[in-house]
Amino acid sequence: MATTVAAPRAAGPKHKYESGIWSWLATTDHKRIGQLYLYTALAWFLVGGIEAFIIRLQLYGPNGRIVSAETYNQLFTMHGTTMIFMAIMPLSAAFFNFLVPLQIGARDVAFPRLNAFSYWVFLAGSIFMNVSWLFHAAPDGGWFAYAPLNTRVYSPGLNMDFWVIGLQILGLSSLAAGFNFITTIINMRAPGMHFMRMPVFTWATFVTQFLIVLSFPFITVAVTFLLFDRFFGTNFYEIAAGADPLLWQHLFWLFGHPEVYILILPAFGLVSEVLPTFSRKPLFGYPVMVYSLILIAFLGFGVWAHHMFAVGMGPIADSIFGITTMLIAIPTGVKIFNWLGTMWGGSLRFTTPMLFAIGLVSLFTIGGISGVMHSSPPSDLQQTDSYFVVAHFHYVLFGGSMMGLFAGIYYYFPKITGRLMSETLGKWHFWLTFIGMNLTFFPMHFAGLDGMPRRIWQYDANQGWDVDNHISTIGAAILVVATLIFVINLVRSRRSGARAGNDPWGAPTIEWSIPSPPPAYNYATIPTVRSRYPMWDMKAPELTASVPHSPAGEKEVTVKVGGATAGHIETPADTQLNAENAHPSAHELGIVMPTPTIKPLLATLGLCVSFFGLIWHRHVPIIILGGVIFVAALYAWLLTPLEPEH
Amino acid sequence: MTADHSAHVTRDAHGDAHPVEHAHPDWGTYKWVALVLTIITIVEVYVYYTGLKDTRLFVPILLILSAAKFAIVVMFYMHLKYDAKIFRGLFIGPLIVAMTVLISLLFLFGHIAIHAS
Amino acid sequence: MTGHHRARRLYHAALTTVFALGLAACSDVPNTIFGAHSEFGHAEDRLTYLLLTLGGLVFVLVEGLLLFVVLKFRARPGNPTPKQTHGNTTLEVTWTLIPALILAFIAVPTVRTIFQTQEKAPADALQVEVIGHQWWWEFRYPQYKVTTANELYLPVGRTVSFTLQTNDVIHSFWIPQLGGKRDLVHRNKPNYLWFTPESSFVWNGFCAEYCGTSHSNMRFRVFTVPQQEFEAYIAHQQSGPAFPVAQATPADTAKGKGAAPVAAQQVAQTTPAAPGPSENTGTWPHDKLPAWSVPNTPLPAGLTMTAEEGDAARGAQLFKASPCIACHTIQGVSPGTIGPNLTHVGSRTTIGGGLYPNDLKHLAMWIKDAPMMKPGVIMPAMGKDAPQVPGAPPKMGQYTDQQIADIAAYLSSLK
Amino acid sequence: MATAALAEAHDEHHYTSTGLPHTKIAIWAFIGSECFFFASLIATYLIYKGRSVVGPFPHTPWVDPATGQHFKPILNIPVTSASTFVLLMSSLAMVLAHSAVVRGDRKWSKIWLASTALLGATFLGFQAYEFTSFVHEGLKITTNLFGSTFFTLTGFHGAHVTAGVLWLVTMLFIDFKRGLGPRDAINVDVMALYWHFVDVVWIAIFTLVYLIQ
Ligand code: HEA
Ligand code: HEA
Ligand code: HEC
Ligand code: CUA
Ligand SMILES: [Cu+2]
Repeated sequence: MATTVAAPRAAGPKHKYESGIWSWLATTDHKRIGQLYLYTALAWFLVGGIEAFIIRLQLYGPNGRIVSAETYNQLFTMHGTTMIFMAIMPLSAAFFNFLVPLQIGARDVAFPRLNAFSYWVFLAGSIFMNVSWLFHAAPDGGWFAYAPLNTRVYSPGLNMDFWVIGLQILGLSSLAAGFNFITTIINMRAPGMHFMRMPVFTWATFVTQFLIVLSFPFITVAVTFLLFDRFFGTNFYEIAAGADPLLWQHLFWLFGHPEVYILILPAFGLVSEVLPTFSRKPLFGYPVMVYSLILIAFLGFGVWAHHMFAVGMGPIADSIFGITTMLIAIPTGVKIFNWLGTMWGGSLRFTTPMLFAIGLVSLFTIGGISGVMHSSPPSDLQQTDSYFVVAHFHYVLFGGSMMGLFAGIYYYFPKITGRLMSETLGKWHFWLTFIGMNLTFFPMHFAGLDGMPRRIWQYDANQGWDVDNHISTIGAAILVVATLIFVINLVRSRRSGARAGNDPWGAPTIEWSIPSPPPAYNYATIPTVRSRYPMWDMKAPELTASVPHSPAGEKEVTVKVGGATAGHIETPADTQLNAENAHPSAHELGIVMPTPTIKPLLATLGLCVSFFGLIWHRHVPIIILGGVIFVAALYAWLLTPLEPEH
Repeated sequence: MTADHSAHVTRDAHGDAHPVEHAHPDWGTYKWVALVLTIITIVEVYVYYTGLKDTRLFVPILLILSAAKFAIVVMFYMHLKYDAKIFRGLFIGPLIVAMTVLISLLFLFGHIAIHAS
Repeated sequence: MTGHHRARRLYHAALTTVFALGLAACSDVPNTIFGAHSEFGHAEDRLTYLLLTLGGLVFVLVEGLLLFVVLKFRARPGNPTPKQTHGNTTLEVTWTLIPALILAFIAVPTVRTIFQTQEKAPADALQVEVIGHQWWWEFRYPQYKVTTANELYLPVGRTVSFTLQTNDVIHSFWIPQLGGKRDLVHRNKPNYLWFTPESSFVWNGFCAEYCGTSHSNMRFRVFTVPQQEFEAYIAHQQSGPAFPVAQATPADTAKGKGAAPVAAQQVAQTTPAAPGPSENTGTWPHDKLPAWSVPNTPLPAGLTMTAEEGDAARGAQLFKASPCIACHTIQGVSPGTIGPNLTHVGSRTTIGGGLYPNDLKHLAMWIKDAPMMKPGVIMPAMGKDAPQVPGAPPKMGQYTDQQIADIAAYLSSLK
Repeated sequence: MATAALAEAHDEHHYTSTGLPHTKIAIWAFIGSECFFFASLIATYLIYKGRSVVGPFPHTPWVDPATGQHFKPILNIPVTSASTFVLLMSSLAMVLAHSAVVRGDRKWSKIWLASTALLGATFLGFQAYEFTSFVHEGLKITTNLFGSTFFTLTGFHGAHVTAGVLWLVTMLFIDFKRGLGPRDAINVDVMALYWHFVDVVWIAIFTLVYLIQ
């Protein structure tokens, strides 16, 4: 009800960090950083998608001639790297940033400036890696860049230099964000928000951050070795010096497998928010959903070598890794069935986010099943490095992660911008994506089982792969159209979508209790949470009475919201206001918010200078200059208090 | 409402960790800890220079001694023994996974070989 | 044989038929992993069928349920708020246990198959050393002291035991119709793989691990032949190079040039065989190759060959003094080992890692400009129209089209 | 409600759900992550142990077949034992510094912070000596697998110590400038946790790299 107080706007000159471009460059507001992540990541998704589409055009028929072999190799390497590190991970990060503080009832993350730093470093790393295109030297070692192909001897060009350094930078971003969110979630939950009352998306974030901070060290080390080998002549992957090429593979997949759960768990979290809302039922088996997240993450550290069944590890290791891999199907299956349980008996509203969420449930299952097929080593010997694997991981990545993230975008767009996305365009987007995605990736199962290796630039005629590839390419064309519709929808709705109000969907969690978009301080009063579904408790306490952690009858959230009954949304008049001027400022409320600052950006620039020095003829003075800028910015940042003195 | 609210805060303090000042050890403890650490280090080096070096006990002895040192520093100097439970989780969980991975890697590269057939 | 076993076999046979037919129905699938032609392939197939069956079951169950839920529980105007169930322990335990059970059904045969297929190969197996190169395959038969490239002959019914090593980066050895792949990881610590081919035919093989620029063009052919054919093949490969041949007549080579690949091969076939080596080369009849094993790679645009015909004898002279000898072995002629052994290159059906048919035209084009023919190869272009120094033997890039045609004719005659 | 919020907003601002400071949670999470970092480095060292094609080697002498040159076993246990002891003592100084800051004892906080930094710097001095003498004896980071893994592992540890010394010096500087009191205890505590962890890593390295052959 904060908005009913039509307090006069505090007059006076605005600080330069409070408006225009500076307000973005110097922001420490998790919501703005979340949006920066969102739009940057979507842009990279388009880039990765264009790369994919060129790949598909090249593979349309036998002996395609659209691109050269060298370019093709760069395309799939950059497609994989872009989609994983610059599209899906940061898209998830967009939600971590935007949503987690809102969901736990906090005003910001634990370390707002570090948060800004994470974003800038991500931006720098992703630009750095793509700059390579301008030098005709995009990375070309495949997204897991096996040794010794990645070493100077076999990849003498700049290509892999860009990859090595770019990946190092991106890793830094994720690690910094990881510590930040772990701290935020442990320490900034609103009063009453026990761990077992946290929204499932926050749980997914929490678990994902552990996966990040515990698995990124592996790739950091693997890539550091490679960097030393390439730049300083060490011997880590130098076969002649006695090195073992499998070292890279083990270190990479020790990271790589947890990474795939880093890519999927946030999507699982989003879907776990969307399904209950549009089923008008609590999530089925909340505790088990939480435990299964933890179990998946934990088991995820014990299966890495299932990517290496063909390298000759011996029967004992093959058996162990085969079985641990299969085990992961159990907690994941529980999630699928509990989602079905959530929908069972519900009152399902097929809004666009709901459609995408259901899309995840159906498509991820297909990818999961082919994953289990991989987990049987003798069978996998026929599948590995064939298009069957390509089919598997696009079903889990596109059918899982992307579907979940799309669901999240449609669901939270109103909270982010205050406006709803168009349902008509949204449904077009969904159905074209659903059809296009199956047309693109389902035939890849057949191509793979029919012997088509992956990462091939051309294939010969008469191999029995033509039809599969025709269909795949046509499917990809449909995906291009679908994605364009999405982009149009996004742009148009941002400008002129219908006003959303606080709670357009009748959702159960507290982020829907505040205006859309939320004021800088999120909650005028930090809410006190007494259940998993505070919003529903408030509106219909008798319904959730049986849900654990929901003592009936209490007013759970101290901010008033519009009521909503199943299938019918009433948007309260008091939130029908443009956010920019609707709420009293933090200052008026006496809320102390972090001061905007440009220092995290400066620190990032220092890092960039250093890395450019390294790649540019190993220019020592430039490397040192960058280091000095970085340290100076860091000191300046750490020695100024986060907030204005009060 | 305000009163109501603040009442929640106290009543609702989380079970997993209380905002409590933890009793930290002091000089009395620290000096003993330092002494023990020094002695262990001396023993380690001593073991290295004796005939034990060529026996099968050498490696296990060293591993145990350094594990003891490790544990002592973590428990007392890093006061994990006295501190909130959550820190124990944040440290020991990852430590165990990391050690397991380290050991499995040594297996996989045949350093602690178990040979099939 | 117990009824139980028979039932299982019937079941597997039925599955094989279903999957093989199902996949083969729409098009010809020469490289399918189904209906494999070795015991290794069968073992893997059995697991794959099991996985497909159980996976299919899960698929039908989950998607069926989902469809049902979506159709049954859609919100309709006036729906009351649904009952707020929040969990059900019995149900949740059930759908934890059922997948666990299914997985147990997968895990047991999986482990059994792992140990079965990774046993030591029988001692009397045919030994084949596979050495991966960027981007071609070297095959050696240490028991017979034979070295060849990109084409592999195996006797039907005899177990073949592969020793897999790489010369540079990691490659992966895969013949889908004969069984799963193994990576070539190390220089001196080989990987192993063995199986017994069951029928006589031509199979395609691929490099399945991304290994750099021309990874796509690192293919090979496998010919499984009856034992006596294999012996003839080995005997022939053991003999020295087939040259000097009765002079390749201009007419022969002229016909070869520009003609369809298979026709060219026929021409080459009719060239009188060399004295010395056995009449029967043991090689697969070049006119009986199935369509999928004859490459269709188009020639690179802009690469032309003006010489009409080549003379093998002149080619032989040229070759001896050419830079080729630094990289290629021709028994008794040249010692190089960087590129494929060319002693019997004429007996092969393809060149360049299975990329082009082995006819005079492609051979000449290859020699003229290998890097254009196959991206990334280290073999330098021989005919870049660089001026020759009179008197001295031509260097790389200096060969005229005529000289190249001569060398091609020579190589082609090395049956 | 907004007006009602005015009063209490300020108090809530510093509310944390566990009652623990953010930085301390973050540093423990960081330490957990560092376990993986050093585990990978140590694992690599152990995996490559004994695989170097050429010497010098850590524990055994080596004669270069090409030149006939003799190389001693490269590791110097007495020197490293001394530096290990120094690092252990720095941890003691660190806990004492922390407890002085908690007490608000400005004299001893300075003394112990300075001692910790000094001991850390001494350790780095030992390491610098060790590295240069290895290079003189013919072991560079590019020489063999042992050189690559050894210098990388101990080098990264050294970099951590360096960062720690910088941190200590900064704290000392603040102490001189405005004095560290009980309200800074948390910052010193966090620094101390980092410092001890670096010490603990060295305990593992000392045994696994130097003592065990
Ligand atoms: C979002 C990312 C993601 C996710 C979630 C997964 C999930 C799984 N993956 Fe996948 N995987 C990738 C991304 C992902 N993967 C990528 C990118 C690669 C390729 C990397 C590269 O080479 O480039 C890969 C490769 C890959 C391989 C290596 C293949 C090879 O190269 O040879 C294997 C092998 O075991 C595997 C297995 C699995 C398994 C068992 C799961 C399980 O977690 C799936 C569990 C889910 C289900 C099983 C469905 C739901 C369950 C039920 C309905 C219960 C009942 C089911 C049964 C009893 C079967 N994956
Ligand atoms: C999250 C990850 C993700 C996603 C979403 C995708 C999405 C897609 N992928 Fe990709 N893929 C990978 C991860 C992903 N992929 C990985 C990890 C690899 C392995 C790489 C390796 O081997 O190293 C891979 C490999 C890979 C291959 C195998 C290449 C090979 O082995 O040779 C293929 C082939 O078809 C492919 C296709 C596609 C297609 C058609 C899409 C489509 O779904 C894309 C859909 C998106 C679009 C079509 C975007 C549309 C763009 C516009 C609308 C532009 C509008 C323009 C402006 C506004 C200017 N991918
Ligand atoms: C620098 C080394 C080098 C030189 C010099 C060289 N080659 Fe090659 N050659 C190769 C390599 C490597 C390949 C394999 C390329 C591939 O398939 O990827 C090859 C392949 C071939 C093949 C195809 C063989 C097959 O079975 O696929 C022929 C024929 C051939 N070379 C002929 C010649 C002739 C003739 C010359 C000299 C005029 C020559 N080469 C000079 C390295 C060389
Ligand atoms: Cu060799 Cu791919
Ligand atoms: Cu995996």
